[in-house]
Amino acid sequence: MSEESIEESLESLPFGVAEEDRLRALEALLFAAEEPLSLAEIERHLGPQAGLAASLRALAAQYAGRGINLVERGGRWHFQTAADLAYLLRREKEETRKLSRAAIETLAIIAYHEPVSRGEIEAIRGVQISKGTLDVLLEAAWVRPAGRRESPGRPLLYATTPAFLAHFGLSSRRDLPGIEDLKAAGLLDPIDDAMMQLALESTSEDE
Amino acid sequence: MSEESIEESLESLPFGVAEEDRLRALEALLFAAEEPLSLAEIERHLGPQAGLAASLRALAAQYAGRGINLVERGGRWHFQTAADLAYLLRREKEETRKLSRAAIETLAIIAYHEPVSRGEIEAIRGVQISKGTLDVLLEAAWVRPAGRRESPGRPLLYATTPAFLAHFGLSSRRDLPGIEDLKAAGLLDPIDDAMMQLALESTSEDE
Amino acid sequence: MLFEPTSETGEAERLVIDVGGWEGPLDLLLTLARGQKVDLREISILELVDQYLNFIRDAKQLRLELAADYLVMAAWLAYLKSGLLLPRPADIDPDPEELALRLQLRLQRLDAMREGGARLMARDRLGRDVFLRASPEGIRTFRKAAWDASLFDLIAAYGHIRARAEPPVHLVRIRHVMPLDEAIERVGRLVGVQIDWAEIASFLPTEADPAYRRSALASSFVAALELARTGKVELAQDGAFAPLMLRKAQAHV
Repeated sequence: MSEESIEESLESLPFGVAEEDRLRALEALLFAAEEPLSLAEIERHLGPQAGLAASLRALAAQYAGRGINLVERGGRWHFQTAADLAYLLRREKEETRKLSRAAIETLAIIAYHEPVSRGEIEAIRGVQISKGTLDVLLEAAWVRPAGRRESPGRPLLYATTPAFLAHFGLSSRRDLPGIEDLKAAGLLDPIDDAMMQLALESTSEDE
Repeated sequence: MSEESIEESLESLPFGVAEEDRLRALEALLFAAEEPLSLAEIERHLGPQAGLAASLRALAAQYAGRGINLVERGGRWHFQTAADLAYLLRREKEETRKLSRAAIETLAIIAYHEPVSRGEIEAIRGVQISKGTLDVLLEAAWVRPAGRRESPGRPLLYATTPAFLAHFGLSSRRDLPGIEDLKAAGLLDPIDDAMMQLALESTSEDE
Repeated sequence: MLFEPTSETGEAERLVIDVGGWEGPLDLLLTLARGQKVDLREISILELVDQYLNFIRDAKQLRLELAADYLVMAAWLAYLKSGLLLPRPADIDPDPEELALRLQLRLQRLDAMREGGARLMARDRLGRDVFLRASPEGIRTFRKAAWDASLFDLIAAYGHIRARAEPPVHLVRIRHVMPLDEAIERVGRLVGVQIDWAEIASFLPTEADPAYRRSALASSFVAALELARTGKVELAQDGAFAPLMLRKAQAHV
């Protein structure tokens, strides 16, 4: 998207306009948006905004406790219904797809260790992963390829996406359940070679 | 976000439940709904509600003046962005782009020869013109269809528009310099070929 | 059945998975370790090894076909056990205690990821517990092209088309010249009425057009030479670039 759009947007929300007006504009924009919006995307529509993050937090505070909440997920903001009202809304919503145990574990490993290679995932799980497992996660757009590791074989790395954070209600990876404790216990340390070795000794029908 | 689950007592928001909870439920329901909801549809989700219409009006009052409004249309309720903010959601962004050489030549031929058919334009240019070239001129509103020629095939004719005259600062087509003027200005000299190439071909992805 | 079978089960381990629902030997080890009902950090590796080896033995007695990696793990664990139990030189590498610790860490890590996955799945998930608007209007930016073209561009383009469309015609201008025949006739005639020497310039027409005068001079000069050759005129010149003089041929005495 081109960036040279800023001139005329200033006229809409010039500096010094009442904060209330800005909150109204943010409300409308986030309400109508099809995707969660980053600060940059908001500014593309409203023009440069000083103190935008603070305004968003203020707006989120106004909605706290209401039936609709404003939340930040991976730097992007969106409205969603309050979690405690799920039972009212769920009945007509389709059931979310059930993930296989392998997919859930693989997703957790990627989320807690990212970026991580397939070999490392297999080392942690002690079993080869089938192609389908990663495909499911890629298709759900929760996981993305994230470059290659500069090591022998240059393995492809995987990491999570903003959609992953949004789906699981995480503002950032720091919100992953128990991540600080695991880090402190050394359980998120890089997978060492000995461990990889052990994993590679297992048979493979997958590759 | 982890208010675990729900007091089952809220199940269908019976009588006596705090009005605030009902408003929260209505908010969430109307926010997540695919379509505007009638009172009957709301009750299908929330259970029978005494004074539902009054609650909806109360909720609408809370949202009055905000960026999102709750409105009733034909007995159905829905949230929508405030009318005065519509311009934020649908904005036009002007992007200056250089007209392709094919487009400017086609425009010139139409201006000098109008009304003129596509076949005639091609005959004069000595090159076929792509559909996109005419589309660009039509979209820019410089050219309009101007009937058909009563000849075999009844080809569509093109002519220029008042917007064309306005853009190029002409009061009428008669203001266009004639062939003799062009000659005097050296614009018919074949020597200019290379220069024209430079001047016009900088943006010719058109053909 | 403890867990759903997954797509990862190869044909060879199918029976094992179907019986126990384990995904590989590490998964089996973790399940056995959990059975010790202590924190994984407190686990008895020796006991775990025995449990695993017993499981494999039982499975074999039941004629369950075990995937090769279960057997590889069994062999590795048997080696680990002997290393842990038997007296050994101090500098043996790798140190069995360290190997045991590593195994323990692996189990902890797998357990942590399993736990993390479960906790992720239990969160308020979008589309299951919390909902977005079903059909947001969307925010749009329409790009309207403001075409950049000047009147000069326009007329220059037209000039260019015309220049291209009309093939260049090379016209040779008809120049005003004095042909040689005419010069011979004229010089012969004029010399006839001339008694004395006269400069060639005096035979030229008086027209103003310098180009024509130049042409006439050239033609007259050639005419004079021709007339001299045929004995009709005499030529004289005092020196190089001096005026060329001519007169009617005199009767030779």
